[in-house]
Amino acid sequence: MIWDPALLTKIWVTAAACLPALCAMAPAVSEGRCGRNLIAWSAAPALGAALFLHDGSSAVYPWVFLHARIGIDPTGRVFLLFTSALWLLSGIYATSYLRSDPRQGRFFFFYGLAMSGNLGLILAQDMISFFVLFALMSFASYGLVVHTGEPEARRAGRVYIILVVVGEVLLFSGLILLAGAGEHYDLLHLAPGGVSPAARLLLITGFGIKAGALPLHVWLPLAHSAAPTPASAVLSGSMINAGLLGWIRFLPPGSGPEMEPAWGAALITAGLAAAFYGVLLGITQSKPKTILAYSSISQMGLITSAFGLSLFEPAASAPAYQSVLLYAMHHGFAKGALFLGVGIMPTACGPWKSRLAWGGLALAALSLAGAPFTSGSFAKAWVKIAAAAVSQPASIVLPILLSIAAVGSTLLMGRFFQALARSVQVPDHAAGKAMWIPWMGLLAPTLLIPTLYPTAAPVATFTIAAVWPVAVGMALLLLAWAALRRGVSVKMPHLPPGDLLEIYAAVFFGLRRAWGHVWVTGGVECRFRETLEKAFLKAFAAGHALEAILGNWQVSGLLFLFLMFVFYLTSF
Amino acid sequence: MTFDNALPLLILLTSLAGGSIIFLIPEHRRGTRTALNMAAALTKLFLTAILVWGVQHDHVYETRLQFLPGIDLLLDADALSVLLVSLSSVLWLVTTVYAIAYLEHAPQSRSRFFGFFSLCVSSTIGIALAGNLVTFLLFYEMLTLSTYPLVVHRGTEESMRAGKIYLAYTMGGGSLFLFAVVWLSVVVGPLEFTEGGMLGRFAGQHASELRVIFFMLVAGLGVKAALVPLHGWLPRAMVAPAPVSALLHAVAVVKAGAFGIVRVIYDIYGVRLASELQLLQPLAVVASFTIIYGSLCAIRQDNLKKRLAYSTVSQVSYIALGASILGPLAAVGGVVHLVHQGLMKITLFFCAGNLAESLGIHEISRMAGVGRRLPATMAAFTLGALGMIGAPPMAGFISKWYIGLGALSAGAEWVIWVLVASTALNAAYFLPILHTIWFKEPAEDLSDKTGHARGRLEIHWMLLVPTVLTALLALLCGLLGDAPFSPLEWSRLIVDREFGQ
Amino acid sequence: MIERAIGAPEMALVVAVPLLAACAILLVRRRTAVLGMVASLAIAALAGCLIWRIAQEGPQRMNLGGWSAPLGITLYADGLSGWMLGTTALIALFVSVYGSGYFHRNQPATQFGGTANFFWPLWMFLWAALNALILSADVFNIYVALELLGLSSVALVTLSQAAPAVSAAVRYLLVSLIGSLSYLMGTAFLYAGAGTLGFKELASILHPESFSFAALALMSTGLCMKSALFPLHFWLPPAHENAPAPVSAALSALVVKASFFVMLRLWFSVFDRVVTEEAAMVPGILGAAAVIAGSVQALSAQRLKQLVAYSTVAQVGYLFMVFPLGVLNPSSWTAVGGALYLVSAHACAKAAAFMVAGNVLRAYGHDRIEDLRGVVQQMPVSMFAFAVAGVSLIGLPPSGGFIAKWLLLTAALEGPEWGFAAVIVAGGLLATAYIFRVFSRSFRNVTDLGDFKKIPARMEWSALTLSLCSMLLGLTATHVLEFMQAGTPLIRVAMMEAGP
Amino acid sequence: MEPSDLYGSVGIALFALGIYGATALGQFMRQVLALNVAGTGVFMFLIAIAHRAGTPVPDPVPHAMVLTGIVVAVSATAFILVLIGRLRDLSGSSSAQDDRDD
Repeated sequence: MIWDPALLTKIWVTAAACLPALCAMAPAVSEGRCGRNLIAWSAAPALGAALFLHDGSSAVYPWVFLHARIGIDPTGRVFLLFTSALWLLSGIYATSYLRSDPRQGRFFFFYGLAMSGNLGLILAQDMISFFVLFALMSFASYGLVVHTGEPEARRAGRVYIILVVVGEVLLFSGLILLAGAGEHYDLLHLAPGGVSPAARLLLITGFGIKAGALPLHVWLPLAHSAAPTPASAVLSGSMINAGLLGWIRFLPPGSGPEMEPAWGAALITAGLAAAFYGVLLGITQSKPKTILAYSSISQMGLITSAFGLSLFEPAASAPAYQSVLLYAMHHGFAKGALFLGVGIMPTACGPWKSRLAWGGLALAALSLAGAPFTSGSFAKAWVKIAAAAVSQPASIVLPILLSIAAVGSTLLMGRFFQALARSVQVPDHAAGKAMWIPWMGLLAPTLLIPTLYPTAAPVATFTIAAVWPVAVGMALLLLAWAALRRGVSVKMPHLPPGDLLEIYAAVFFGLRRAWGHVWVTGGVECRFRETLEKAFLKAFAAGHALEAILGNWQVSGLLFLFLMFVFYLTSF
Repeated sequence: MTFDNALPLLILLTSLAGGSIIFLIPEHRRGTRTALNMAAALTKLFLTAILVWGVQHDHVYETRLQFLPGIDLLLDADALSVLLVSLSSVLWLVTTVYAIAYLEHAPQSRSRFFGFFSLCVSSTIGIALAGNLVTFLLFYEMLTLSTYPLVVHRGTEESMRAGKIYLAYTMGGGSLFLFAVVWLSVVVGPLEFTEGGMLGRFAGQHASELRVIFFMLVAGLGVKAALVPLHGWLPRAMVAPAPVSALLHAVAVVKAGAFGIVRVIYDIYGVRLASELQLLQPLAVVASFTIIYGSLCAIRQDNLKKRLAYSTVSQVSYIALGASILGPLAAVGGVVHLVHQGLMKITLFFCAGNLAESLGIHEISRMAGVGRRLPATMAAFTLGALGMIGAPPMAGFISKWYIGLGALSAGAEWVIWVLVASTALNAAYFLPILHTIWFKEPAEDLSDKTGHARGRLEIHWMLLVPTVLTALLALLCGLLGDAPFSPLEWSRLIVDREFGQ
Repeated sequence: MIERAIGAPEMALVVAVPLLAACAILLVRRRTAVLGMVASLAIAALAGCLIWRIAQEGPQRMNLGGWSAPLGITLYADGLSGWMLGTTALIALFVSVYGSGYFHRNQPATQFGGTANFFWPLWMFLWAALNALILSADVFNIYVALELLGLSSVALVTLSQAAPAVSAAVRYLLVSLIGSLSYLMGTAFLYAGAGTLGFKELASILHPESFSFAALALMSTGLCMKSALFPLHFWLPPAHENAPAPVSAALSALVVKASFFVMLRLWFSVFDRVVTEEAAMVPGILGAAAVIAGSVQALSAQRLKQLVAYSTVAQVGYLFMVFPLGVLNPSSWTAVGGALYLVSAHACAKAAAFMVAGNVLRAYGHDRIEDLRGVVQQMPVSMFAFAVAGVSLIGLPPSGGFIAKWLLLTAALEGPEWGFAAVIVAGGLLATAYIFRVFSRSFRNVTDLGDFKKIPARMEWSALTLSLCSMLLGLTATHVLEFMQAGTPLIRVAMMEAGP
Repeated sequence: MEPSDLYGSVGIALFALGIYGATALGQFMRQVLALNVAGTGVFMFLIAIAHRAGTPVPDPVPHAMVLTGIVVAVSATAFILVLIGRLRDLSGSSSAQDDRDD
């Protein structure tokens, strides 16, 4: 029968993954508003799937790729939920944000493709599909990054695509090593122990690029700030988490015997480093979106260390894993809200709207900083629980470090507001509801998650431990503000966005110049051919001389007689 | 002679006879020529379909003609030959359609062109169906000759030079190959291709001779397969008209070489003997070097077709690489790349042709913003380029994936790093083109130069359809990798038979 | 003079008919072309019958006038001679067709108008001489045939009455006289030593003695000179170059081969016991040298006919490699078969090539290779013929040249003679180079083509047909090689078969 | 030694002399004459070997050969003389070297 639920599920799951890509073709066929709305809304099936489909509902396509399987599992559901929501809302936001842009058709084309990749890779349940869709997402986002065509956008695009390719090849080799000789690509039943160190390193690095892990984060500040606001939102809110999902999928959090303490420790350290590094460099930045990008680096750092905890010790594994999921979701929403808010600002004309805008941003910022009753506080609380669960001395040190990081993110948010206030000019045009509603939609979860999210309830967030970092941060901000009012001017060292990138670029161009010097093959080939031709000419000349001699009667006559003798003599 | 015995010959003759007749068609009879071309191509396609079905069901197709005492002219369709046969008959049809429109305004004789064009394809088919090394040699040399007039078709100074160099290389390789073949047949007698290798029974005998002969054979074939340092002719041969380059790089010459290498390794020496004699390692090294070197050269080219040509140099060696790694998985990768590379590269050359034909653009630096002028063509180009990079889900990814797996299972991890490097390099010379096409503002006016644009279409449909079609095929090969009769499935079948599993 | 034919009457007829035809044409002096064509067809038909008979009944022997050797003349036809006869007939037939166009009286180039009447009789004499030479069963008849051959070919060369042609003719005649004189001296030695001249008798009598050595040396040297083996080739290029095209075709394709054929006969079925490996190396090494030197000369030739002529020098070199390959190898049949195959393949190809050269010369008034731009556009048939002929000359499959090369290579690699194998391959490469020198000019597209005179279609098509024949030879090898062995002409092969 | 041997060896000597002359002498006329000398040498040798010890009747075969040879030699000489004459008319040269066509 046609309403066979299994079939329905199959169609639904498939639609969740493929619909955006199909809709993306619409603008190519017909320029027009409906096509773009279609793309924006094509995330809806995925959202629906995340909300209503039960675990284990999947669809298998033996012909596609190498026996593709997509479906829903607990982890995937969480990611799918906030990712699809983010794509949906930013999409709607984009329809009005870009409505006066002549090239919006192109934007939505890539938007749709990237969305398809992102949602699909969450649903993917075999390596190949995951890898394929991950690549689709990465390559398609290039179109989003360079959309404006400004010089810095093009530079950002170049850096971005280079790192994408690097990531691709790292993942490719990592996957090969992982898959090994046996052609078995199942993701969900991957034996954690069965991952060789080389493969592990390759995979961590490859996905780390996407997750903005140090020191491969350089693309992130450029790309996120250069892209149009809605694109930045999805880049920073959901695609960045695709890297995280990659880690979770391919290096499943250990259970019992297969803990990876060494890797866990490494990840924790790297994560914390990134958390502080992001804050420090972010503060030196002056463009709001760049600051947000750095904050993403720092937040992802925290998530990374949480993920590290999940590999670190059995006791911490479960709560750490919870915290990772929760934190990813929280960060996705908050960061999306912040980015969209930046886009909202110039349209906030009139006292009410502007108050609303500032208020909303403040909420998102507080949530990111981890203020009480916000999603941020819950996420951080879970991380701390996990951190406390590990053995001494880590259980002492980690919470403190995390709190300090929280202080840092508070300060960073302050810096963000300052920069935003500076950059905002007089609101020119009134934006339609189409931009405000999705923004609100993103803000909501920062308050709703604590009440709705199942595992959030038991955590007490209004504790000293939870509150003091934010408070301290606020206090520091107030002091700084006061100082500034007093006319104390602090010389902020200005670092170019993408800090380390400068070094990399220098090295790269140096190498290329060196290579250009040693490049001589063409010359060699030419010389070879010349010598060959010379040799030929010599041979011809010799041939002519010989021919002239042989043409002489006496010579040939003597040769005739000589030949006769040779025949005679050789006969004996 | 039953139908089964006649079928290979028929497939060969459809293009051979067609070509010979086309020579006689007077220049102005365009309709007749087109009709004949299409009829021949379609017939071949149909017969090939029968062949594919039959080989799948273990029919034996074998045409034997007496050639020399003790040596037969043997046409024999096994799984491997079917792969190349079907590729070339499909691409022949497509390329013919393309060429008909492409040469519409050309001053040179079209009858001559299409005559030699079909001869070229016939010899490829012959190479594919050859059942022993002598037959292979026969068609291999025939290919060299029938391609020369195509390379020099334009009759310009440059193309003449290209033709000269092409001949110098290929004839040199050919005579080396001939020498090796005669020597081998003197040493071991008739050289029929047998799955699993016909030299198996000579394991342990004349080892040193067999080694030398192997390298002579591979060197002879390597010229056509453009193994560095025998690749010099390929980048120059791209002065030929676009359809020719397309065919040259996709099926005809280059593939003949690669296919020959596969044949020699699997059906003459057999992987086991070859690895016993330690012949595969050096070949793998050369192939890897070629892969890297070709890409490095490609980066420096501004002429689009030159860059594509160097990328061919690099890509074709994947086949040799896959074949020279012991183990079924890598073999699958190498064999399937025969088809994948063909589809992707022919797409790219079609696009280059459209670009040159409609806008007169040959340099990459002038391609800014052409994506807006030729969206469909450039979309096809993008697909092809991504495939070459090996970005999933394009066909190229599948090949690399299997070669990588095979290398791992054969314990040759270094090959993976070669793949990684080449992927990065491919990206380095293809992605900038894509950026130029799509995201740069056009520098010059991109109005139609030759009046190829027809109404709503960006360019004559006979130029557009083949381009898009091959691009889609390249996409499907990756997208539906596991579908029955997909190149991947077929390569698995081949390899199963070669490795006797 | 034939009263009673023992054996096949065709054997006598293939010699007699052309002679009679020659005399008839000389007397009639009108409609020479028609007569010539009729005669050619008749002779070709007779040759065909004879070949058929050999294939059916084996070797044929007949004593003219019932007189048996030594005083009578004996004709003998086995596989070898049958094959040579067939090749001659094929080439000669198409040379006649071509000549009927070339020497047509209403051809623009009038200097040939007058001499057309002399072409046909001389041509018939030549053909008769060839057939006689091929069929003779004793060394002295071969001398007579050689002389007849030389005289008629020289006369034919002089048909184009330009100074270079005549001086080339004189040189050619001197050479052929020297050659045949030393051959005659060798014959005298043989008779002095062995007291007989018939092949069969000699083969059984001859042993390594000084007189047979002397005879071998004299005869071989003479024959090497006549077949222009390097370094005694100096006379060939001018002669073949300056002769009228059909004549050059006949000379290059058949006359040169005739003396080679005689030498083959002598070495493998008369002097078999006498020849030593060292002696066999001499023509082999000279042949190898010829392949290289001739090709290099062809590479730097200025004019098309010159190029083709030098290519003959090179190809003759291949032929002479058969002596070491055949003598040193236990199974000499591979080598000899290869050589004979090359004889016919090269005959077809070379005749076609010279015809094409003649066409170009006739159409453009010159055959400077440098100025052959765009010829492909104007004379597609001729250039296609040249291409196909070229394929056979290079020795690419599936041409007759390839089969020959394959057999020679096999023989070379079976034995210890690696050097020859290398030379054979290198020769192929050089041949490619000089053949495609022509195409790299003629494929060039030019808008302003020089003044171009239309030429009779048959001149183009006969060239094409011959070149296609050379290609066809590539597919009939098995049967041909089988046919050649009729009557096991090679003594050592015969002995091997007789032995255990 | 018998006279026939003498004739024979003289014949051989003449032949060698003639061949040498025909090849070594620069001018066509001289070469033709030298060839005739060589021919005569061959004929002498043939006549000498026709002598059969013990019987007055000589062997007819060499005689037949000599006769044929003489016929050939005469006609060839006549022909070549005509050619040389024609050549002189055409280019006024009679030597072998100077008209090598380039």
